[in-house]
Amino acid sequence: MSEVRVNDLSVRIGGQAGDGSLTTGDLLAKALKRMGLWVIALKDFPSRIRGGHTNYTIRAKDAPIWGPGNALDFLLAFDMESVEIHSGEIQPGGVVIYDNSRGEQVPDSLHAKGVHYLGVPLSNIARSELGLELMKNTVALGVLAELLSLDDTIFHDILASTYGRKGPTVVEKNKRAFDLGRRQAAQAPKPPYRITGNGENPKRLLITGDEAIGYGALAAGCRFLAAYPITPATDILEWMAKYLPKYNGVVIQAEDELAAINMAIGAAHAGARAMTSTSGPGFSLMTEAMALAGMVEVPVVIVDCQRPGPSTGLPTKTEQGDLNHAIFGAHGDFPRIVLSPANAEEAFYLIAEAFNLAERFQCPVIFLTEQLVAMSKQTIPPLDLSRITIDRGKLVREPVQNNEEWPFRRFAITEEGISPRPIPSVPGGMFIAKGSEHLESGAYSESPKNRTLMTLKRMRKLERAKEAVPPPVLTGDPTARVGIIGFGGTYGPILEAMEMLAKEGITTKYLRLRTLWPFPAEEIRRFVQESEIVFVVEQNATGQLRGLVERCVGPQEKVESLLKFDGQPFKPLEIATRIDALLVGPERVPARANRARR
Amino acid sequence: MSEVRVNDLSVRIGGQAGDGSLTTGDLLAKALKRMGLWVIALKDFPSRIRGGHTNYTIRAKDAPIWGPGNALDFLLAFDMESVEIHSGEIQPGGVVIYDNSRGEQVPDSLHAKGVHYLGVPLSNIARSELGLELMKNTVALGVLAELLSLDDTIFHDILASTYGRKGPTVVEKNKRAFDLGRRQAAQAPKPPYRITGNGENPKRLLITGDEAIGYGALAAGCRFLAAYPITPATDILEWMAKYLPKYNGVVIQAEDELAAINMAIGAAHAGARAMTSTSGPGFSLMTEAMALAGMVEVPVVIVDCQRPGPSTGLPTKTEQGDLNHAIFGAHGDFPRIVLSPANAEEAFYLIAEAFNLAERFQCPVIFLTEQLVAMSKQTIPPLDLSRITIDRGKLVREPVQNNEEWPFRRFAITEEGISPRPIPSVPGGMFIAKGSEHLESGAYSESPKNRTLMTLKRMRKLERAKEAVPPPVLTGDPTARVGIIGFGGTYGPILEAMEMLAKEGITTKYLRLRTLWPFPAEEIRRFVQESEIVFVVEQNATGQLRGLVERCVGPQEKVESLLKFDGQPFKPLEIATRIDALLVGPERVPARANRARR
Amino acid sequence: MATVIKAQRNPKDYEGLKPVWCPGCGDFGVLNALKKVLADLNIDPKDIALVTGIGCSSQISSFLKAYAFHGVHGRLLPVATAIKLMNPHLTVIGAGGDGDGYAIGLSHFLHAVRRNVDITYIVMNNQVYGLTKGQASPTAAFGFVTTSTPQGTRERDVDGVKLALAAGATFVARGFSGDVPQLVRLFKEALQHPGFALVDVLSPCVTYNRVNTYDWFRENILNLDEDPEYDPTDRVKVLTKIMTLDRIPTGLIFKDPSSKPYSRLLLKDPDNPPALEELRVRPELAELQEQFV
Amino acid sequence: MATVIKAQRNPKDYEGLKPVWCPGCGDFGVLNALKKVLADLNIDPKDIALVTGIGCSSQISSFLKAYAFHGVHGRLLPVATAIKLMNPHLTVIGAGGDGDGYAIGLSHFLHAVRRNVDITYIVMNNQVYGLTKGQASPTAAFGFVTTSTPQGTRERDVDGVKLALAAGATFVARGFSGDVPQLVRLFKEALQHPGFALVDVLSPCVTYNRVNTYDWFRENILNLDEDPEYDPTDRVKVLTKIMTLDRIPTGLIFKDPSSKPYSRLLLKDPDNPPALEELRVRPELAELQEQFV
Ligand SMILES: Cc1ncc(C[n+]2csc(CCOP(=O)(O)OP(=O)(O)O)c2C)c(N)n1
Ligand SMILES: Cc1ncc(C[n+]2csc(CCOP(=O)(O)OP(=O)(O)O)c2C)c(N)n1
Ligand code: SF4
Ligand code: SF4
Ligand SMILES: [Mg+2]
Ligand SMILES: [Mg+2]
Repeated sequence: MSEVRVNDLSVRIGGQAGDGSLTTGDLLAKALKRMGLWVIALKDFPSRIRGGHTNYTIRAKDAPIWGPGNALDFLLAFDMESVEIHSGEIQPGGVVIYDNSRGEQVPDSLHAKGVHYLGVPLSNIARSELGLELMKNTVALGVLAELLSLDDTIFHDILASTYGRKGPTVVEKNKRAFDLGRRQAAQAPKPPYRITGNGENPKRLLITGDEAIGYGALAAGCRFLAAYPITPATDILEWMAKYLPKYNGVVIQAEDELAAINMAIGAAHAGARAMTSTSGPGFSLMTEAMALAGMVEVPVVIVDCQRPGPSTGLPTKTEQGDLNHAIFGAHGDFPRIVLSPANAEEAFYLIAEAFNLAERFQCPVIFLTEQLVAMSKQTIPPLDLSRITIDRGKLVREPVQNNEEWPFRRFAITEEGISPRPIPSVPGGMFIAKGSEHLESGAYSESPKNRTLMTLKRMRKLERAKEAVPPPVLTGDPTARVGIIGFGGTYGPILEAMEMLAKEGITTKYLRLRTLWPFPAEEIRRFVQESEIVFVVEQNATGQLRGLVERCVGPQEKVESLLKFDGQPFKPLEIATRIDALLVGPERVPARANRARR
Repeated sequence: MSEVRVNDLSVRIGGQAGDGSLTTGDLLAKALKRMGLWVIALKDFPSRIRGGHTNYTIRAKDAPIWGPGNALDFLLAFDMESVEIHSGEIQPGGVVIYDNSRGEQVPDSLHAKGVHYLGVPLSNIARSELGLELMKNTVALGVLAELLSLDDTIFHDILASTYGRKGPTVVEKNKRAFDLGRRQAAQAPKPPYRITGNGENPKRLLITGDEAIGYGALAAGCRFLAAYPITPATDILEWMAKYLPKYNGVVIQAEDELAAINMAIGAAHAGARAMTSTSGPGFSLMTEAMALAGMVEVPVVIVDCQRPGPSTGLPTKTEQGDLNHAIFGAHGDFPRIVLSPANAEEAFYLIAEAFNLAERFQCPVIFLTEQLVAMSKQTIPPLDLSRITIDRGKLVREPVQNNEEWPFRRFAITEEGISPRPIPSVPGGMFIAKGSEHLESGAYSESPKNRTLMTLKRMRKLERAKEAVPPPVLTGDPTARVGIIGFGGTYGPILEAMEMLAKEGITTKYLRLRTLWPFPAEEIRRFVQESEIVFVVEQNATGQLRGLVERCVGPQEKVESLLKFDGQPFKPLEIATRIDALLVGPERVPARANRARR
Repeated sequence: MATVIKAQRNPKDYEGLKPVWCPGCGDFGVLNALKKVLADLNIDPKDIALVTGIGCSSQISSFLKAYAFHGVHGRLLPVATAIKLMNPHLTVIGAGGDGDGYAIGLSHFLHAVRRNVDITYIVMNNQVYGLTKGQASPTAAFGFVTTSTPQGTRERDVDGVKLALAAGATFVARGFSGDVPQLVRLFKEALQHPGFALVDVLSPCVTYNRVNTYDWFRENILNLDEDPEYDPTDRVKVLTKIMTLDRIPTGLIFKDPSSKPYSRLLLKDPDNPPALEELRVRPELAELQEQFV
Repeated sequence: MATVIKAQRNPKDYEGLKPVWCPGCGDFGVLNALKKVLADLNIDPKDIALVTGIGCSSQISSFLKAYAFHGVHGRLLPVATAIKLMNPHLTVIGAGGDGDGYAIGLSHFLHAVRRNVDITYIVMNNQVYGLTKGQASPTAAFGFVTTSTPQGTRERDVDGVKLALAAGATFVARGFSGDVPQLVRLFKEALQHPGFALVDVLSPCVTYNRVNTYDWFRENILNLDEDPEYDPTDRVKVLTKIMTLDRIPTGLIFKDPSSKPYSRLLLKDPDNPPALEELRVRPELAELQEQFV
């Protein structure tokens, strides 16, 4: 592997939490993005403040990417622990830059084949030349830029805009730090990389899923967010706290998640578009009220940014283990819709659609995403607000004519199951929003007949919703024998794995579910039927999505689980290898006979 | 239908809540039980205190019964509303006894064919002859006894024991009331019933599922219950509040269900057998802590007495709609066991087993029952405490030898996934019971490898549990073409439906699941395979059990849902008719061709 | 919106479904007083949002004509808070039981106090859980015997009034169902208070509480409204006073004249309620993308 | 059980995993004081149940050697309560953050106070949510600016001490991480109190709270322990005093000498902990069937 690698670069910055590697990483990510590359910046930080190892991986490519690469090219290590942990992931030709201010040396045992080790006294330079140890970050950036022969201008610009508000001295100091770094690395051999970008810089964004969700919700008219801080959902709360009030909206940091969801329900009942955002533990706490929303038919959007569970689990890592709960959690039967975006771009548009679906079907919509998507900064094309539409369904804002009757028949049993929804202050529309079983008026009723009809009415909405929700997306060669099913943030890794497999002559197809409930049973059935082997790729331990697939097709030998539940996102290679391993012969066909029956 | 009906009698007592019909019903139930009959007493009361129609149905038979009959034989109506509501259910030959103190008459429109209407001035007699209107209940009892030619002795005895603590005058007055009732009915024509009992009275019990759960838990060594009042689970709390303290146990009425389950977890962590009991809304609130119990491997028993949901639903009616939540609720993957008893007798033994399973597999055990089982008084054989065993699994109560190491490896990764569990105060056993991901010692760890191993360790317990949990029970003719699958309180109605079908020459078999999770997939697969048509009978709207069956066998034309979700328990006839309707020809074979594909 | 404004309303205009409470239940007093006050204040039923929890008392949302929300046990205040914020034009009333508010809902209660959200919160306090048939509530006295506490409760009773004061409440009152005219006065003042107003109402449960009866309350309450010396604006004095009383204080207990309502603090344009906004996608929002470039 | 009783323990005997708090975090003071007190009281680590919630502060359960339970956010008190009841021989300590105890856990806190369960509850109060990176906690002052409150909080701060007093607490103290000797005294007294003992500790977050720093606290606290006149046994006087102070009181604030612990009230035989019972099926229980015949 000594050929020059072009425009696919993974740089990891490792150190202790609080070391400042996040800032360095952000600067680098921005610079690469401005060069016209697609960038993703993945945080892998400990769930504590100080004294824990943290790292930040920046990956840049000349095509869209949504997850980590297969290996690292550069490691910027602020301490030896980082070298120890990550050295094994560097691929031949790559470079480890480490701080040797205190004479540190990389022990031979860690030396990986073909990797170049470059000690730079980063802290020393920062301290002695710039008087501030934290500047080692910018020095390191200079080292990197030099090794990759990157242009100064973009970096200087970014340093200026990042530190501008701290005054010109700080900017100048940082530029000097950068230049010092460059100079330090001037003598080192250049590694085999070429980073050019395509020159274009079409105003792409560098945005996290959380930010995109907040932004998309605001654009869709959300005026209320109640949430309780929790990683990896906190950034939604924080982004909206900044922007929603400017548009006469309200953000409340609730006392807990029980309050948060009940507030969102209240706001929606009042007539505003309302949302709550949380992660696993908080999502579990919202269970009772989710059922309330189902019963009183209140359109509320619940964002769950998944992290590994159960319980507190791994708060800062990624997983897709709340799928079952999103679909089956809570007592009793009621309609709900579950959506999941592939990345930040889709999150923006899909959250807007979540509000439409919630109001059209008057039920809770659960927006299921995960730490990888929620917290990674992703490069996406500029967002097009004109793609967002607003459909408020059967909302009634005008006085109800000829209606002196009370209560208004808010829960009228209609053919499609959807009933008119007046909001408080609408004349003639007064009704009882009741969480117990009720008549069309909302009045309590224990009549067995009414109970049956009302339940059917509510569930009918889901039948209708089937036609309205975003259908699965089919990618790849529709005639391929090998199929892949997945949802959410496995998108990026799966696409790249498909490319890798294609290079080995294995064509695949991929059905990505954007709607998890109502479950696209027909599409799944067809897809499985038309494949010789199907891999259900998901990030949890029990194959929750696979369980749903089996409801549609039964347990089948040709359906394979491809699971990962260690808190880390899939690497493309992991998927490709595991698929490859089950194909045999020159034709690469499913090795049915070799596989043991589950 | 004019032949004499022998020893299968359904009497309904209807009136306004607070009318005292519950007391009358209890007396009648007791009397019939003492005659040697099997009795069930079903409450159907409104979820409010006064001013709502309430009724109580007593059914007696010379064979075990666990649910309502198909029709009523007697209706004791304290008001005309009761006649209106229930008249249609009386079968020909039956009698409606109504209070005509204020000259009430049953309108012709309500007269059902072959039913006899008997007006008795119940309140008048009670007021004028006994000076207390409430005594109308006992008067009515006399009327009933006379019409059925029942013996005085048992009733007099029961009146004496029931009212004994109120003094001899009250007893005497009640006996007089009873005799007055008898006299009133002396002239009325005797309806075609013969109630004899078998003369034996083998000390059978009349007990509710809730009482049996409390009693069984106590017998199994439960020393802690924390609960928050909620119908239909409150009776567990109240029964245990009375008895647990006598055995050095503690019952706490918690401030909410979040506290209740966390308390139970604390008590179990300390080393006591501990439980919490609730219904739908409270069960939903317990979701987060259920995941905690899964993660820290605490053996806690959670009783969910189901009622119709979602949300507040119908608090006093019956349903089986929490199955999905019991199995799939909460964020993240963790092992759990879900059990469900058929009736009060099984509830007693199965709750005891729940504690063993919880401690053996160190995970939450969810005990799923329903209003029908929880609140109906059922006749069961005397309970045999010697059938209960106590198995505390890997509990460590002795000092850990040679262990100066700290923390103790409480979560040691073993082959079977189960690790030693010392309790606080055991020397050498100190560990960290951590709700985040942890090492064997309980120390926090974000290591991907450890995460994978720990998750697999926990989930392995479920593999082992598969062999330890109560397997499904097969009833009926194993070679029958028609199969029925069900769980919980549909047991009684299904058995009776099978008898009815047998009389028409249709043989059936019935697989009853006592363990819902881990799901008995193999047994289900075999059962479905060996049947030509399978009815999944359950009390919810979406076919939750059917969904689980489909995971095992896929959607199959021969699997039919038989659902009821109106808050009322199944009647045997409802099940029999719906099964019958799908069978054709003289051979009564499944009418496959006639059925539309789902 | 064209609505016919009646000159003056009367209690009948607020009549809802027929109450199913036990005859004699204290909650009737609350319902009657509330209807009277709403009529006196001439509030259009359509502009009232009545939010309740679960319990006998919470059924009031069906018995009074308004936009009613009958949610889950203990969470009425979060619902009511958000309704008010999204539409400050509405008169938002929360009503529920002592179990609802002081057991399962205690945290929300005190956090609503902290927020000083401009709603009125009525707690029908009967020392028991009525709807579930008479278990002890957190306001039941130490030793109170019920079906769930056959040996008597072993927990001290809590007092919503004291807690509210300690948490910084700006309006705290206590009424008694046996004194509807006072309730009318208290509700009226509460509804006009620009902030969170607690009215704890001693509301006997005639079915399950044989101790704290109407007569018992009559003997055990002290009506501060009748004390001309009493100054309800000095929090410390108020707290000292009610902590030392050997009787249960009723009346307007505390009122902070400088109270500022939460909805005004939070909303940029409280006069244009977000709930009534005609939603459309605003092109100018595209500018927010700049921060991500 | 045969255990070797050491003559006298020292703080090292309680050393747990290495703390991962930020250098300078107030929680170090709590940890150090706690180790010292436990040693002084010579409590065997195996007889300590340390229960924590979620937050930086709650990580203390890994840093001190004991039987540790690190549960979910806000629910440590129910867990601790039950542990104590099932084994009153244990020294049960609950410890967590201000968000854990006064936001999501507020209800459990006040209900634990009502029960007067004999455990010690330490709240490390830093006015922020440390672990989630600095949002305002309920003890943050009105106007406090954080990432979740960029315009400043619009909610009054709550004071656990006042609420506990109003709820009838029998032991209330407040310490300051900057004064470990005082913490040692307070913890010692709390651990020996036969009832629920709250110790609210002002424990600066050096990373996310740039307002309420060590210096700020030093300037804003008033140490009641230094006031010879101060009588911590008169609840009303105590409440009056702390409500009128313009500084934050620290020290032993209140103590009810007549406190009776919950475990003694509830357990028939508290000297034989249910948790240690050798379980067997008792044939005499068969007699209970009589009630159903
Ligand atoms: C989460 C949940 N837990 C328990 C219940 C059962 N429940 C219904 S009402 C009630 C308490 C009622 O007491 P209170 O709030 O004092 O109202 P009251 O009936 O006395 O007016 C309870 C526990 C419920 N509906 N939801
Ligand atoms: C149910 C739930 N909601 C939210 C969180 C996220 N979370 C972790 S710690 C914390 C707050 C920490 O603040 P505090 O209790 O004051 O402790 P500190 O970190 O300041 O010591 C939150 C909200 C969680 N773990 N669980
Ligand atoms: S049970 Fe009590 S609170 Fe409920 S309606 Fe009857 S009297 Fe009122
Ligand atoms: S973030 Fe604050 S509270 Fe958390 S460890 Fe650091 S200083 Fe302490
Ligand atoms: Mg009450
Ligand atoms: Mg804090």
